[in-house]
Amino acid sequence: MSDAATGVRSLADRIADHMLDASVLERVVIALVATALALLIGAVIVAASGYDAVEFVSSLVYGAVGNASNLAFMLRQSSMLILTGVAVAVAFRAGVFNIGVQGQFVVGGFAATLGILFAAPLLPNSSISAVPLMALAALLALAAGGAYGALPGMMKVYAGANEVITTIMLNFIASGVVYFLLDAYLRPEGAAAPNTEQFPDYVGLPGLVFESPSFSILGLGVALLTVAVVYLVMDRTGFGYDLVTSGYQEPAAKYSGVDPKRMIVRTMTISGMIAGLAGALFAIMILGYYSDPNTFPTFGFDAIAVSLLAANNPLGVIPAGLLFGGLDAGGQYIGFTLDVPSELVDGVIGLIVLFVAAPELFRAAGRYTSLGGDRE
Amino acid sequence: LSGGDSEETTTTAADDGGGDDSETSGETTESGGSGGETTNVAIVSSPAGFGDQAFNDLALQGLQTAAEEYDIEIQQVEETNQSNYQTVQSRLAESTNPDYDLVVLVSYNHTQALQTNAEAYPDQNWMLINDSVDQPNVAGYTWANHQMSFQAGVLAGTMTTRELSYEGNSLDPDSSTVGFVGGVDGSLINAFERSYRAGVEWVDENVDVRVGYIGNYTDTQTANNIATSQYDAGADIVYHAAAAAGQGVFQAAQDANRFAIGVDADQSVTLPEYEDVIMGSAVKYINEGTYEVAEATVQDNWSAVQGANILGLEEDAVRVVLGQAVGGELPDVVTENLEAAREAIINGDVTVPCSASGC
Amino acid sequence: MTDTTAPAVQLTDITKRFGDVVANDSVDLTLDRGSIHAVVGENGAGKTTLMNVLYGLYEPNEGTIAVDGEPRSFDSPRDAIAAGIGMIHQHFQLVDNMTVLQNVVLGHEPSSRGLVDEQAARRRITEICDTYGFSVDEHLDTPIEELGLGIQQHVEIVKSLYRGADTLILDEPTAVLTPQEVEGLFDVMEALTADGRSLIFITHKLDEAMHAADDITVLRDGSAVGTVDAAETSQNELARMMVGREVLFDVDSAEGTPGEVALTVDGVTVRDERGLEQARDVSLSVREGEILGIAGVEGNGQQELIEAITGMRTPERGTVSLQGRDITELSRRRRIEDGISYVPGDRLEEGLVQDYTLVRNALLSNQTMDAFSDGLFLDWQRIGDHADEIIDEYDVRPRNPEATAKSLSGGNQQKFIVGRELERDPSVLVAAHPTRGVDIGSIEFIHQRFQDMREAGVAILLVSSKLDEVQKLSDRTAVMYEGSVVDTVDPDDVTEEELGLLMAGRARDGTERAASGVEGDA
Amino acid sequence: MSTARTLVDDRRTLVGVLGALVAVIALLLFVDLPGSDLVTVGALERALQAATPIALAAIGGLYAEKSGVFNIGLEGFMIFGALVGAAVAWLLAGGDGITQAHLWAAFVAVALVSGVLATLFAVLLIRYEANQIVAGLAVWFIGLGFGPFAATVLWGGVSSPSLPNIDAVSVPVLAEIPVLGRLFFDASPLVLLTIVVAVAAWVVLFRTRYGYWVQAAGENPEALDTAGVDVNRVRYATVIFSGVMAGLGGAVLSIGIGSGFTGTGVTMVDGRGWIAIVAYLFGNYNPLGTYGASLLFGAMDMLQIQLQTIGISLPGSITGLFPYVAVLVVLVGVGYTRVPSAVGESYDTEE
Ligand SMILES: Nc1ncnc2c1ncn2[C@@H]1O[C@H](COP(=O)(O)OP(=O)(O)OP(=O)(O)O)[C@@H](O)[C@H]1O
Ligand SMILES: Nc1ncnc2c1ncn2[C@@H]1O[C@H](COP(=O)(O)OP(=O)(O)OP(=O)(O)O)[C@@H](O)[C@H]1O
Ligand SMILES: [Mg+2]
Ligand SMILES: [Mg+2]
Repeated sequence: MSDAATGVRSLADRIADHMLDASVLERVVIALVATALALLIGAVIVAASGYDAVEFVSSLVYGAVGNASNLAFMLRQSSMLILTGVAVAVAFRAGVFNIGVQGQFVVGGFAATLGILFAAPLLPNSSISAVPLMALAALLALAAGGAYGALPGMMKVYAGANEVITTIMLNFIASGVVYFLLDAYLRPEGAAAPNTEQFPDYVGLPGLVFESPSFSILGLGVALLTVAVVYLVMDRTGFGYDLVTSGYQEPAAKYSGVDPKRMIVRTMTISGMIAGLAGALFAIMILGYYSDPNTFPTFGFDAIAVSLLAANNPLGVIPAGLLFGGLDAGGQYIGFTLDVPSELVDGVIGLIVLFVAAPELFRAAGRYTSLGGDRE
Repeated sequence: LSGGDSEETTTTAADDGGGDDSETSGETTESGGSGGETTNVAIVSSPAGFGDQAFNDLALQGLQTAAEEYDIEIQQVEETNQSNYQTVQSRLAESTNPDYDLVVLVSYNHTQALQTNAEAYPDQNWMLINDSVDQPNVAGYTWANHQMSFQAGVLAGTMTTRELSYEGNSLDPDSSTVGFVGGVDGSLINAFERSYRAGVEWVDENVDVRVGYIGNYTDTQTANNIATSQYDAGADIVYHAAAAAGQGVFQAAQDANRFAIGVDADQSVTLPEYEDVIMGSAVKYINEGTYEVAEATVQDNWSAVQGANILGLEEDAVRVVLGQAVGGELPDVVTENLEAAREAIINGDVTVPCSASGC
Repeated sequence: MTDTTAPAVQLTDITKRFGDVVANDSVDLTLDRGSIHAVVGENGAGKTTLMNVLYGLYEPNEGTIAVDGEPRSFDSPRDAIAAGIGMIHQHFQLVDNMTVLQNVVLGHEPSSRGLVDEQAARRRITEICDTYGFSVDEHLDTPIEELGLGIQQHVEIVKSLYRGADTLILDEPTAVLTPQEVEGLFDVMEALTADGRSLIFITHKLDEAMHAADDITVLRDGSAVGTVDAAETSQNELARMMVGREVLFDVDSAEGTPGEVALTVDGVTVRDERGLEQARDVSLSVREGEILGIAGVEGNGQQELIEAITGMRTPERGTVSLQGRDITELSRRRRIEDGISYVPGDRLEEGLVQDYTLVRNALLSNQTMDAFSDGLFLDWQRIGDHADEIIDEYDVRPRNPEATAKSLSGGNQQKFIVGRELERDPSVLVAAHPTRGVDIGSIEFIHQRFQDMREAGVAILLVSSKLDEVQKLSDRTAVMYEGSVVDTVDPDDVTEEELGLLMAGRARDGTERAASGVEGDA
Repeated sequence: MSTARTLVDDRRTLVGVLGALVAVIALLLFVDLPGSDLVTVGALERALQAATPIALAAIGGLYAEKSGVFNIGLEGFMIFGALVGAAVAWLLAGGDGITQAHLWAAFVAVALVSGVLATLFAVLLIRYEANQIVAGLAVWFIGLGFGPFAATVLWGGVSSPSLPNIDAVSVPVLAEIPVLGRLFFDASPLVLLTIVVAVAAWVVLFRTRYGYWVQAAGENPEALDTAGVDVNRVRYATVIFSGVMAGLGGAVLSIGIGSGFTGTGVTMVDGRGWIAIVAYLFGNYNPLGTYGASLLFGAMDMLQIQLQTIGISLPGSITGLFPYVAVLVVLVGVGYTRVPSAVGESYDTEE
């Protein structure tokens, strides 16, 4: 047991070390400044378009954290973004550009749905069945998401197909095929909407802290647990070392005994599995049924922004996911309280990503204003 | 192009919904302060969003008409992610400033979420367009898409073998082919398609119906391509059920010098630049539905609208209206056939395939 | 007009700093017209930097440049080129997938009506080739990547001449050539000076400098230690100037006492990623306590062979055995675990992760060693200790385990890799070009370590294109040419010249070998 | 004379593209479909039209990547182009009575505005060494956000009103030539211009000094630098060019052959920017091959429409996936593209 304790302590030490690391600190500052700058530009655009900029910003904040239900919504979005963000981070870390998290997420959620819908009648119709059903759903989601991630991995390894492109195509294909199957085979008799039946009542995560039908603190827990596991694996295991090394410098990884092809497929599989798990969480916690994936939020794409804001560091995904969840929630709130079109918030998110992509910009600005340190 | 400024004329609904909207709410905010018992209404879009020149805009238009007569403040909520409807609905239901008297939900995408929320918020009144939820606080309004599409089929089936020529556009009496362009290939639009086919066949069994789906409701380019392909294949008339993307069909009709049938609203009026090809439109009066529910809310007469309301030919809530330009050129047989079909449907001689909400 | 009596290039008081590093410290250098001026110095002495300053790539912090007596300041290579200066870089500046012709004219394309005038370019290049005896014009439409390094170097020289260079800078031009090719290069250099052009020739090899140059300037730690007349100096004097102390040139090569056969390669044929057969039916064996040297010009299948041995590549045919056990099918990782250590030729790409600290690099290729993990998790404490050990024992500088690999000089990087691979107590060590680009001090050190390992009974397979190294260290020397082992000799029985002939595909007496159509040297 | 390398590349590209076209036709024969109904002149005409915006964006992207900058933001630039085209035409005409002159002026405006935006983007990428993948994705996000936002400010909804587009140009005699006449001489001038652009892009890339520089900048920037050419200047030019071309591609969608801007969902651009990237990869960085690949994607689109029209009953949601599946088949079947080796790395002369 003391082994575990020292393990935890040294993990904590390492996290602290990381946080104190100058480059991490710089990263955080850049993320904050980028966000502030993007919001500022957003506010200026709002004002220039004849809306009230102050109201825009204050509504954004209020919509995210203003009251319990807003906070619940933000955390719900954040949970999804953290999970999908980690999925992206794993792949990017290993040097594989998995832009297909959205598709893996869709497929994972679909697999979870199938599991629940087909297994539920076989189990007693009571809450005893909840845990086995959800466990089954999660397993299926992991498997399906993993397989759907492995596919472009194998295409890359065995046919040299660029994964950026294949994964984007697979996103379109996932949505199209799932929509088709759903509409053709899973739509209940007589219903118009391309939705499956509602899951049994007992399937779902208990609200606990928040009284929201679509958010449970357990969902956030799943996301955080996933982050912790991924962080441990990356930082403390030989496999994680292999993975990260492959991302930094593939020839060196190969030299050290990594089979690069297998590593790509594994990485994509793991990334897809996490995305699939996000899909299961989405189906179970948020929807409670499954629907046309074309109407789903683009968590898988926003996750790219999240991961990048976090410099592809699994721990960094947590604050980044919270930030984007907040923007999402605030944006929605703006959509129905102000006349400001909510698309603006999407644009602001884009600006944040753009600025985060160019840390040099802030370093230069820092040097110019002689505020920042003089790195290099 | 017809006179008048195009902002006014292109999309009556969209303009009312957008350009004038800030004004509207500005006004009502003031009138809210003036002391009267203001009725607050929120309307949440379908994933197609406002500006679709179809049911989102029509639904909004009905509310705006009501707001001209009554002291109503409208909050427009555009939300295109179905997974967010659950939260948007509950956030609106919980809202106290203002406290909404009515929340209008456009399209069946809201159904699942509303099943939970209608129960969770028994004091909140909801209007659900295109579906219904069996709760006392829900007014479900469904328009008989299948019936109006059948009528559109009757119009197309009647005209494809006849002669018509208007401003350089013409029908080929020797070809008996018509077309249909749908948005997303799914139950909802399949109902339009099958009923349209049935309507065509009801007139003339030998008419060939070409069908194409865009895959979404936004890509006018693909809509245009599909329609052109159908005109190439001999179609005289193409009916669309593709919301905003349907403009591409009219454009294709102009290029092919053929005709088209609009949907939802009288599109020869809402899109006057295409009036020379719009033979008629399959219209549903969603605006009247939202008006009705808004009025009932103002007048505290909920029971009049509560429940599942299916509005069809019998209620005069859907019909085919002839184009404002081309309509006058059409032979009388058209009106005769339309009327005959309407009666046959109402008294059950003809069963239109599918249902109001899908196939 | 130019002053023909003035030196071709006169560098005065050149100082170039990179942050805290003073790469050039008030260096003077005079290049006489029509002469060859060698610049020698250890790794990091500042040779390349000085030349980059002259070529307009770097702006000096202080100092002046005069070309043909006129003071100049170069903002970019374009200015330098305009002043008649050309540079052949240590790493060739060629675009791999463009043709020889496109590479030669790049940046100076003759154009007519907006299009590149290929005919005019062809004519000019052929003219240059005819004048100085290059065969580059035979390959004008061949992409660079399909040519050998020797030809690529000629392309570089032709490129400079095409741009009208009067003064040519050659940065370590001989590192990748066979002795015969080196002679060929020296002939070209002579032809160039005979034509009135002036050359700066950078090298680590003192004998080359003495052989080819008229004057030799020695750099140490960024400063010019002095300039000597090539005809009047000695290797020992130059070495002393370079290192600042006496250098022993004859490391005693005590005969090992070979034991059992440790590594056997039997009939191995290997293809490269393009599917070309690179090593063909190679058989050899190495005993415990023996160093088997493989000599050969780069690109004759050595790399593919050792990759097949170390598990980086699967051979097409044949077997590899370790202590009599067939390991042909084993993964690279299993081979590491079974005791095969590998010092790769490409230390930048393979041997180290450039962005990792030395601690993290200490784990590279040691990931599965029990010593570094407590079952499930890695033990970074122990890995850190191990990094400290390597740094101590192998004199890696700076002594900072948290320094990133890329911040180390090449020699120190190499010492770290050697240390890491040797500390694993391997039974077989495969090393490729372990001292390439490494300064004399580090070379000495690495050689000593290899000899220690031999004494300790390790079987060592040493691939090197440096003949002196192979000669000095190995107990037996196998020569590879076009994928095959053409001969295995006792290094004590052959001269460097004889080895050079073997490497060029000829029998020791100079006759062509029957093996294949051989391109002789000029 | 062509140089050996480009010949080899050309041939491989051609073989790939032609092979795919042949495969499509063979498929049609194999399943014994009424080919004459399926492959009509009209369908070919529409395939050419559909190829036009893709090809424009793809050729721009090709230049950027060839010079070492992966402009993954093509989709975003297309959205901006589509919006600006519609907005300028509409504003110039005061909202009504948009003439051909207004439309052409709008195209010029799109080129200018896209040029300015692309310059900002290029500064971030080149001067401030932004991560190219990330910044490119950001451009997409920004387009998806600000495009519909600007539309709302202008028109009160995320879409523009219906707008006219560029008239077809009919060349008197040539238009009478059977099939070709209708395809090329009684067609939108934009279709023809794009073909001209593709040919010109090929000539410039492989036959002029600027083309050599572009190639060298992406493959070995140091070699170019030491040859005295400013690598970053070359890259600025190509990135700005790619932004302008993608913007024009978007404008072709909104006011060239389409009928205004649609801002719902992923907007009317609908993934064409992504397809454009695949098009130049499939075309192996050869402008002509890239045009061919764009045409192939246009043809895939038309094929699925034709299949629907002649009543081959596949669900629309599945046939709509044809182009995407085609991309995968192409990439897996011909996954040979050789990415320029310096792509993604910023280049500094000193330090
Ligand atoms: N771009 C640079 N930035 C920082 N320091 C540099 C840079 N280039 C060289 N240096 C430093 O300048 C010094 C001289 O390097 P230089 O490359 O000129 O040596 P060299 O004599 O050419 O060595 P070698 O024999 O290895 O080629 C070294 O200490 C090196 O670390
Ligand atoms: N940007 C830089 N910052 C710090 N050090 C640098 C930089 N660029 C090069 N160096 C250092 O300069 C030294 C010489 O650099 P150069 O590029 O000339 O390599 P090199 O001559 O091949 O070195 P070596 O012969 O030691 O392998 C190396 O030690 C390298 O680490
Ligand atoms: Mg959003
Ligand atoms: Mg050097």
